[in-house]
Amino acid sequence: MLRDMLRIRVAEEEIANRYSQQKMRCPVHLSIGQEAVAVGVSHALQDGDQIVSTHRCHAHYLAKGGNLTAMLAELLGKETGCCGGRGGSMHLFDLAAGVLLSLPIVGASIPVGVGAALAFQQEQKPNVAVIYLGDASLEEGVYHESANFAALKKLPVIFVCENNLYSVYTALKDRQPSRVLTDLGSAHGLHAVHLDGNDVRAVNDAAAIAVNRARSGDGPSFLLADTYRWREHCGPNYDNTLGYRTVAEFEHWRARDPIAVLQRELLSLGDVTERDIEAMLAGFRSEVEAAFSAAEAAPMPNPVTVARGIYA
Amino acid sequence: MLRDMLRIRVAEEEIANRYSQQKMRCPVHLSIGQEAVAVGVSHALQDGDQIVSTHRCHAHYLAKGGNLTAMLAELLGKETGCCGGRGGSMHLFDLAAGVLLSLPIVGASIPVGVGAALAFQQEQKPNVAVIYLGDASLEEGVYHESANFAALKKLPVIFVCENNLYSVYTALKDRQPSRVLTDLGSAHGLHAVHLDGNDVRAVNDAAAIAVNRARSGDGPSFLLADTYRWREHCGPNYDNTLGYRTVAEFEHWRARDPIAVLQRELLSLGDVTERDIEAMLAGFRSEVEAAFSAAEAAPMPNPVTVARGIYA
Amino acid sequence: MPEARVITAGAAIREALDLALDKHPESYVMGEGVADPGGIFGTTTGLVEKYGASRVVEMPVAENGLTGIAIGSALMGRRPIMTHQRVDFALLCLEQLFNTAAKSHYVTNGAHRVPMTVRLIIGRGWGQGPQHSQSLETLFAYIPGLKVVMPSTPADFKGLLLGAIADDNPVIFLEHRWLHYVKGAVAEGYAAMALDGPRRIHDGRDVTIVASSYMTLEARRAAVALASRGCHADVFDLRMLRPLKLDEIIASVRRTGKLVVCDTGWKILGPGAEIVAQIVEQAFDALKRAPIRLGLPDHPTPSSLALAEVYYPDSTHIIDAVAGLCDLGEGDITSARQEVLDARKGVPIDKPDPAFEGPF
Amino acid sequence: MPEARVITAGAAIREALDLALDKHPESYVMGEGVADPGGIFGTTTGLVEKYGASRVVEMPVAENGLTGIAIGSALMGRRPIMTHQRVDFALLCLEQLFNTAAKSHYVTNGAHRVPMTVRLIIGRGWGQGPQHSQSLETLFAYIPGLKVVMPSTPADFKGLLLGAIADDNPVIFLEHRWLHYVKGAVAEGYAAMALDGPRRIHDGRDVTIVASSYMTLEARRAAVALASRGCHADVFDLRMLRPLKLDEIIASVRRTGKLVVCDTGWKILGPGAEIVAQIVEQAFDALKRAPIRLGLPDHPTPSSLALAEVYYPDSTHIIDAVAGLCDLGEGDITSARQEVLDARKGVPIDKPDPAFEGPF
Ligand SMILES: Cc1ncc(C[n+]2csc(CCOP(=O)(O)OP(=O)(O)O)c2C)c(N)n1
Ligand SMILES: Cc1ncc(C[n+]2csc(CCOP(=O)(O)OP(=O)(O)O)c2C)c(N)n1
Ligand SMILES: [Mg+2]
Ligand SMILES: [Mg+2]
Repeated sequence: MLRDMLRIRVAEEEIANRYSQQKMRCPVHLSIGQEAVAVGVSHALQDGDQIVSTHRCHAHYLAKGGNLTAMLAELLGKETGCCGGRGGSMHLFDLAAGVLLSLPIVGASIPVGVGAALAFQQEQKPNVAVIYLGDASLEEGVYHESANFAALKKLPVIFVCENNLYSVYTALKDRQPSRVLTDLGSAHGLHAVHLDGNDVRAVNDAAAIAVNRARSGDGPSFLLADTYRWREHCGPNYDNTLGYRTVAEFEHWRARDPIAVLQRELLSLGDVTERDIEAMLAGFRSEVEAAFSAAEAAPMPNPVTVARGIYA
Repeated sequence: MLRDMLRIRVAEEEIANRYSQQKMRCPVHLSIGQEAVAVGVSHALQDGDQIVSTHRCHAHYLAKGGNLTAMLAELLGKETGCCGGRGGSMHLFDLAAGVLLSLPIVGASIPVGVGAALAFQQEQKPNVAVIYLGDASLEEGVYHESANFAALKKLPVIFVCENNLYSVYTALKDRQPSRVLTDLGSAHGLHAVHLDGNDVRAVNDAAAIAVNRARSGDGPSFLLADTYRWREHCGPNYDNTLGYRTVAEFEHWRARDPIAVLQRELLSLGDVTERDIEAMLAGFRSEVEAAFSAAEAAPMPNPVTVARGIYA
Repeated sequence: MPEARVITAGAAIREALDLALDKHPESYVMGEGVADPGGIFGTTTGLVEKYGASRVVEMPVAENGLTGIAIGSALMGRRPIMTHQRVDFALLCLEQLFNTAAKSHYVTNGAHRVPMTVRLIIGRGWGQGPQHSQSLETLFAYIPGLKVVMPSTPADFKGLLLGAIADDNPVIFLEHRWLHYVKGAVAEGYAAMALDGPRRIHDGRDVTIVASSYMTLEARRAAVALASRGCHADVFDLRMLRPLKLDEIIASVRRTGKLVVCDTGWKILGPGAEIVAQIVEQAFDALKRAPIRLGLPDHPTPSSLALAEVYYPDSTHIIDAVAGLCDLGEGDITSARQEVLDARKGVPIDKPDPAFEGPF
Repeated sequence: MPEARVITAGAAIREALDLALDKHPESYVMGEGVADPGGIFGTTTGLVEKYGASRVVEMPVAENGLTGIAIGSALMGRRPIMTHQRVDFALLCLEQLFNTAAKSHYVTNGAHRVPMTVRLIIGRGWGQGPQHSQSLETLFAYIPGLKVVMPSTPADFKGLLLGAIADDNPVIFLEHRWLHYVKGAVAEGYAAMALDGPRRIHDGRDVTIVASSYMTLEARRAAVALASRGCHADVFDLRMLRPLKLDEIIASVRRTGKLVVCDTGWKILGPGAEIVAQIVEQAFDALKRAPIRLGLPDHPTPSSLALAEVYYPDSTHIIDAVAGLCDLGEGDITSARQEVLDARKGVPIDKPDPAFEGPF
């Protein structure tokens, strides 16, 4: 899991580094600081399981095995992007990897994930669908409609809510009353668990239980994972100077960097060495470098194709 | 409260009796059997308080003091109807009585009621808004969006959910998972209470508490009132032969007729006599008769006015 | 050739659903009321008994979420057939239909397909009022990526519904409630129709009339009355609003030089606007007179019978429009109007026209 | 006369909101981000500090519910000004807008009023892609009971927004994101404009051009280039899509006999379709050539710059359309096209055109 988190971190930091070159001409929503959720969940999944994601989809996509070059090419608007350049960073998907889709409208992918689970149930497949959602999407009615149906039909689906405390610049407390947030899961009859979203093992343990429940026909779960977005809502920069959140809060969460937390643990256990980590990082840096080179070398989509494929 | 329930019962039974005359040419959704909720709640309200209702709005409208003749005239499509014949039975409102509106789209009036409460709060008025909703509207996302905002802003609003176990012909258990239904209120931070919706005193007591909380700035409540619709979903007839519900279930609930329950109690306490009740009934029968006559005597709207009033 | 019987469009829908469920194991029906004793005005009756609750899925009252769920299942290879009892309820699920369903194929550069049909019923009559009788076809026809079908005959109800279900795109299938009662010859067995263009339903060289859905019946009635007075209309049943194929209609206008378009919904920004605009763009020189559009006036549906009576355009309005374009004599106009009025047999405007029972 | 300064349309919006909050004690602003450091692209910055959180209401991410809440408050006499950062998000609240807001006044026979403004921002550029750059004006313009405004100049942004807020009807106020940057003379102080019809922004007798929102800038640019080549266009900024008042435009077409309509959104079923249809109906004999409509092609907005480049029509397309109608010579066409291309100074199509900074 450390590997996967490091790989995502390296990829996203490189995106941030290069963003000012203005070659990636689309909005980007980085997951830096939130990698443990995607990785912890993905490690509980199997081939054939599906995930759906949101505007902030890079980590989910990569953790599930989405093609790195196709993702970067999509950000660069290239023909070889996963959407052939048509979607941009908020539409990542990878059919081979089980990344069904990502959607930029808050809440929109939630029912789609439930629909994937319905398909599994109808086809009596042993698979599970995972829905990544942000804390703000709990405010959207469509979450509740989806949760109700998932519970009603005992669908093999897991709602993974990443509570990073903000919707853009608006704090959770300015959008939702103060009460136990997991109640929004259990009120619908979902198996609801609250966990530390920066602890990849905790995430993985909870996900494994939820996956197991889903595969055994025990129905859907709701995992509430507390975490924190380090950079600005949209774009490559830090924005703590804006004043919508305090530097103290940011530092509190950065001290709980999910990667550092795991590294410390593994180092102290002797499961990895500093050198291993350096080697991993170096490996990922060159992988990302190579992926960027490939993506940048790829052609832009041919404008004559722009009107193709409106209908199947 | 007995008076009000009897009056509503008499009015609705007369609508049912006359419906086959085909003069009321619009869908009607009768509340017969559910009168205790509307009456119990209304008796906790004051002038200036507002209610919003659904397709099944007759009882709510009458209990809050809505004009009977204007209601019947609306069902008859007359110029003197509360909507001048434009709305029909699902659009009842009475500004003087504090019936803000009724809407035929499931869930649609819920946020409107919250909006009325927001207006009270913004204007620092001591009033309360009541939202009547059916069990099915809890499935609509808009309920949840509305409840979240009401709780966030501690608005003076009460969600009164009449759980009559059905949405048209579909049972609650086929639409929602089995779990505690009031959790859908408390998960949003609403003060949630479960009560016998056929016990008008219980309704009134709970409503009084909720109203008091709302007026004192303690925020919104959710009252879940169990009750039962006697007749078909839409129209004047009984439909137990259709098989979507059992005769036993119907008889169980009819034995718990909210009016009979209260009558028995008041009779045994000596608070009313059989003769009082007969007199009330007779009075309401002639009131309803007179209202029907007035409504039937009223002119149809003039067709040349049909395009007027699209814009204020 | 399978044999044709005379059945109602409602029965034709039910038959199509039955055949589709049988033919496409990945298909399923979902909607509020699909498995209840009403069976969506009888169009789904008996299907749950035959195919079970996992193929005929009763749903919570949650249009937006369930639309997204249907879409998700479609992306996974299922073939959902969703039903809403009124078009009006679908206003709740437009985000899913317009963003997720309509765009997935295009956005993923062809990787995703959304083989989904959405049946939407247009209410009319018996005081349905402002929020239970909207037609709203423009909303759907405006969105690239959707297909929009508006059948009028029982054979089309069956064939186009089968075609919609077999289609790998999201198809909006708009059913006018009153058309459910209309009877016509419908072939037995599975035979999906192509989701193609309009069909000529009456021949003539004097004027071109384009109608869709319910208005097709009014147009046919007008055309018959006009024909016996020497004015011959080329009448088209539009059938598909998106993609909109106007070649045949344009060819007709090139012959007639005159055009009347009859929309079932509001006239302003109705499909008629697009049709007139395209015809003007492509057959300007052939037009002898200004085309005429008919549609609902610019306000909500009033509930009262007295008001509904002046809300809905009918064959008399079509006769008037044609009369103006073709300079019919007063006598012919009066008698043609009388003929179509008589056909209605005095039935109030808030009940289905018994003379439209068919078969035609 | 209050003095006019040159400010951006974004600043004009902010000024209008400030004045409206001050003028109408019952008004309040609500939206996701209205009280945050971004302040809806700067259009609400500072307002929460001035008027407090109960007049400038940050909201949960729940478009449908909050729209209904705004409507409910409006029925009670409040005057909400809602904002969504993209038109696309408003797809979630169409049920409330179309059923409750648009119909309440009519249905209650005039008893209810919904004095509500909904600001919707049309995204464009920087790879916004399929779900963050839809224009969708047809959806709103189709619905009786709504008013639909699409301003293009800073003065109109201010005046029409004040007019919309003061209006007792639900008004949809569609702001093209790129227009926020445009500068122009804007009078100080409170001065609400009537929500009336189009405005002529360029004089000419050769051809009539009707444009709305962002396309007005492209049309003006084209008209200027054409004028110096002897082809004089009568250019109208449509301003209001509903109610649609075409008298002046029809009078213009009666003089010019030629018409080009430029939509900001999709061409099929865009406002241009209705405009062409009405003009054909009312000025058929005056038309010398088939009108031409410009608008977005029939597919979603692609994200990639390479594809967006061929998606958006601009002044070159308008020049081409006019050239065809007015039989311009090849040389004039080429040089006019070159002139407008040069004006863009090679700035990529996914960034606002610096030459459109104004003031015009
Ligand atoms: C329906 C809708 N409303 C508003 C937006 C604008 N928007 C984009 S991301 C976002 C914040 C979402 O917050 P959250 O769900 O917590 O996810 P996070 O960004 O924190 O990962 C908002 C409001 C949108 N894309 N869709
Ligand atoms: C959005 C929407 N979906 C469906 C309907 C059709 N419909 C009308 S009433 C009704 C049942 C509502 O049930 P409930 O809320 O429990 O109220 P009840 O009829 O039991 O009083 C339904 C589904 C509708 N009017 N609006
Ligand atoms: Mg968040
Ligand atoms: Mg019910």
